[in-house]
Amino acid sequence: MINKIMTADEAVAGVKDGMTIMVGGFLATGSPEVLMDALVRKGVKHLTVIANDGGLDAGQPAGEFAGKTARGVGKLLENHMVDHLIASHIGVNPKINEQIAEGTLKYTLVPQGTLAEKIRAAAYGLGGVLTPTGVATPMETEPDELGRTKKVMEIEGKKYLFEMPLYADYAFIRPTVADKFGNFYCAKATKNFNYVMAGAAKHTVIAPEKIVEIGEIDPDYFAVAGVLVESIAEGEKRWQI
Amino acid sequence: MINKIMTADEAVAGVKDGMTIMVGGFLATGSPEVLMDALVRKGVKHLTVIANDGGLDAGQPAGEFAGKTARGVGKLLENHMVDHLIASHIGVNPKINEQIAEGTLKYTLVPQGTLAEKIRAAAYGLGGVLTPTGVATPMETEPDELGRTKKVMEIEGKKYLFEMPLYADYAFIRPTVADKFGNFYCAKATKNFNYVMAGAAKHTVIAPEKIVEIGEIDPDYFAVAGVLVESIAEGEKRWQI
Amino acid sequence: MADLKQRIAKRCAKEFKDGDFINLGIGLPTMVADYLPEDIMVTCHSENGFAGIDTVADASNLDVDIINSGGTYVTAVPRAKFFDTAESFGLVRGGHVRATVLGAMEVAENGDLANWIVPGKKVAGMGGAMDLCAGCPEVIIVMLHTQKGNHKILKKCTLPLTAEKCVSKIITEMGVMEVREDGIWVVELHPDYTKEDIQAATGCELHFDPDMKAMEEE
Amino acid sequence: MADLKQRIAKRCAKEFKDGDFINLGIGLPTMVADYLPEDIMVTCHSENGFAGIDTVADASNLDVDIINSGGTYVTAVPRAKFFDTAESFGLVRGGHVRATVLGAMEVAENGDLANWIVPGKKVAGMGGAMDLCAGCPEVIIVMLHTQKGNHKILKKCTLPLTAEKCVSKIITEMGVMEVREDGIWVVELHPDYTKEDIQAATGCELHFDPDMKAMEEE
Repeated sequence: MINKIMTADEAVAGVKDGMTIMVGGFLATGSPEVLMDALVRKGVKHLTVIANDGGLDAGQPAGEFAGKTARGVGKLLENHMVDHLIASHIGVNPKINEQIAEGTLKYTLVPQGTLAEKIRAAAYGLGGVLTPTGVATPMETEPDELGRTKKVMEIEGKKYLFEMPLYADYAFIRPTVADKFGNFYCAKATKNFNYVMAGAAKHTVIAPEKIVEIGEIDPDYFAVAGVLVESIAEGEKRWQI
Repeated sequence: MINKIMTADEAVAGVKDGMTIMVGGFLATGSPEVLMDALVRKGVKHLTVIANDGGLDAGQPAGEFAGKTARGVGKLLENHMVDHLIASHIGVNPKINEQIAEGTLKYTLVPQGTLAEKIRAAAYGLGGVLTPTGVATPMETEPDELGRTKKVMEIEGKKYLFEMPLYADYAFIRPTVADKFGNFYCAKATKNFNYVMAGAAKHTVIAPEKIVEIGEIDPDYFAVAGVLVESIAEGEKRWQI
Repeated sequence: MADLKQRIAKRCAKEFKDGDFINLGIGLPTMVADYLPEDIMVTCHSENGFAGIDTVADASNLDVDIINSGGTYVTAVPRAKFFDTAESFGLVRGGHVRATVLGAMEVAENGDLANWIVPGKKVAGMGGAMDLCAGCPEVIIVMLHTQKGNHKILKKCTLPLTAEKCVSKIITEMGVMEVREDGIWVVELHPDYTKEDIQAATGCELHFDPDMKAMEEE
Repeated sequence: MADLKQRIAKRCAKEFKDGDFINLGIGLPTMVADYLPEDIMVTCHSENGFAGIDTVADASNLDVDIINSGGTYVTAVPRAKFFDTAESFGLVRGGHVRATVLGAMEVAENGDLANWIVPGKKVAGMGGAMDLCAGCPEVIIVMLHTQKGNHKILKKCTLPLTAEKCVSKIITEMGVMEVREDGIWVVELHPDYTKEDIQAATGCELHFDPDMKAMEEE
């Protein structure tokens, strides 16, 4: 039988320069830190990163509670591994605007709800998303993450933006609990992008805080099906403040 | 503070002749029986029903296990309360083809996955669904549930059917467990259409098998937010075979 | 200034009724929560992941799995429902979050709103603001009436929009205004100001409702 | 006939590998589960609500909350994940269910499939069949090669389609056929039949793969 459990380094071994990766988390809450650390050790470059935001920079507070190191996508930015960031918010981590100013980082902004639906459309085989969000704003007139012009469709008298699905090579996800088959859930407000990203990438890698035996917990806890999960990385810890 | 808990009769009091209702369940597994019974008592007519199927007829087996009475939507069909059934499967309950032959029932078939997405689009404010399902089949050429012609869109070289959102006046849903605020989940294979229908109708009514106090169970069990739920009907029982 | 902001937050809190599900933006909108009547139950949406924000966490109740959309550790009410981003904004887009309370850089007389970007300045991103403005049935703007003497309520927005024709109500220290088909109507005027004062502080023509009341502090 | 169906089911079971996630239709496709090798782990999708069907339930293990898509009470494997219809068919449409095994009324040489309706007869509905055929990377048809002597593998379908160009493989009692760009290729022929037999039983021109093997029973 297939064994999905491995080290974080093994789980990111297939990531290559120039790939597109998705990373779960919201201002790093719910981000898979052991996988970010493993990517830094591997030293891949020129990544396109799809995430809600750029995580946190070293010493930067999440609210009032300071972190000593960069967190989440912030680790990749700190190490200049990202060429293009596709996100809904880029104002918190100062590395982002620094690297934009230096000309080393390109960004594409996508409204948060639209970002989630574009990723879901990729995971679930839909041809795109029709959303009222962004109509009559720069979202309508600016090209999308691949430089494509957007269409506006009028449906029963209301305008909708037509947004394309968003795919990736890898999705890096942080469950709170997963079983050894890969069924998982994320506790409380750590769900954010961790659910829709599973299945939107060619390879789905999870780094659970806790790994349980199959059948150990009530299956109705699980939010995402283990059939979508290719690798389960060990070593993720509960965040310490 | 608002009290959402009431009898099934109170919960369906607002349903009027000619309304469109959604009913959760798959061959009646996961259907809210107390709400169907209350609708029968109320005797509303000319309903449009959106459901996976027509439930079960009296004496008809669900698999090998016979039921003595009609179940789920089957109760409404048995009492000739339905004018139009929008469903993915109409072959199990014999009342459907009988009433079609008599000319008293109209039907619209929608592929199961498309039906779920059309309902979700209504609940989540999307302008429609772009699905590869049904391309080059009668789904492409036949009008939709409101008689509208369907469009085919070619996106990056692949064809998709454009399907419209599906709204209702009432959604009748059967959770396994709900708290008194209306947060709920459906155990195991009773989820089916019970999750997407919440929020797709003007009024969402649930009939939980078990009602617990707020805070009594781990919130990560809940799949649907109580903010979507208007009424909680008492009296639903675990199905007895 | 703090007093004026409190005045605005207090008045805004009166907009809500028992059972409401609302979203409060960062800053002045967050202050509204402190003034919600205790005899009604209002559920506040935290777009990053749950319905039912309670208050800022302290050492005694901090859970590292619960932040708000500003990244602050917060607590959740017992009836809280946690969700992922797709569900969170599904609730928003579907119109289930009845109202969002936000600040603004500019509001136009037709309800257009600009509150997310100033061209040439550092880019922060819209986060969930565009979804909230496009999706919520009511968009309530709470802000000081002017910015360093400059008009913020205008005939037309000069900044890129967050959403078009979305604002339903504007609450400032000077009064309460409704955005209607034919323009902005003052429905409450604070006793400290005259009609002429509020018109002078506004960049488009104001209409005064025949039933205009005094904006009360308590 | 039962023997022929078992032959087909047994051969089909060899199509799957460790870790596969597949969907088995009602009838002959369901029989495939009985022949899956025990040393590999294949997860079977029940489109009504879970990944991980085990077997038909009996009085000792029956749970009224677990049916399959035919309405039969079944059991679930310990690694089962239960889901709603949106998630179930999201997995299907997204190509995550690697293969679906279905019966057919008609298959065309370009892979078109008709298996859901016969005009003029009672309507049952497509249920999840159209989604499965449009979404799964592999659609494997298992069926008796002909229906009362009539061809089922045709140049063009005469019945309304379930999906176009979706069938990748056809397994019958006579052999195993792959649907390729240029038509249908026989890759295995059962020893009971000759090339002429299988061609005569088929309504379109068959191609015989140079590496064609004997269809083995075990």
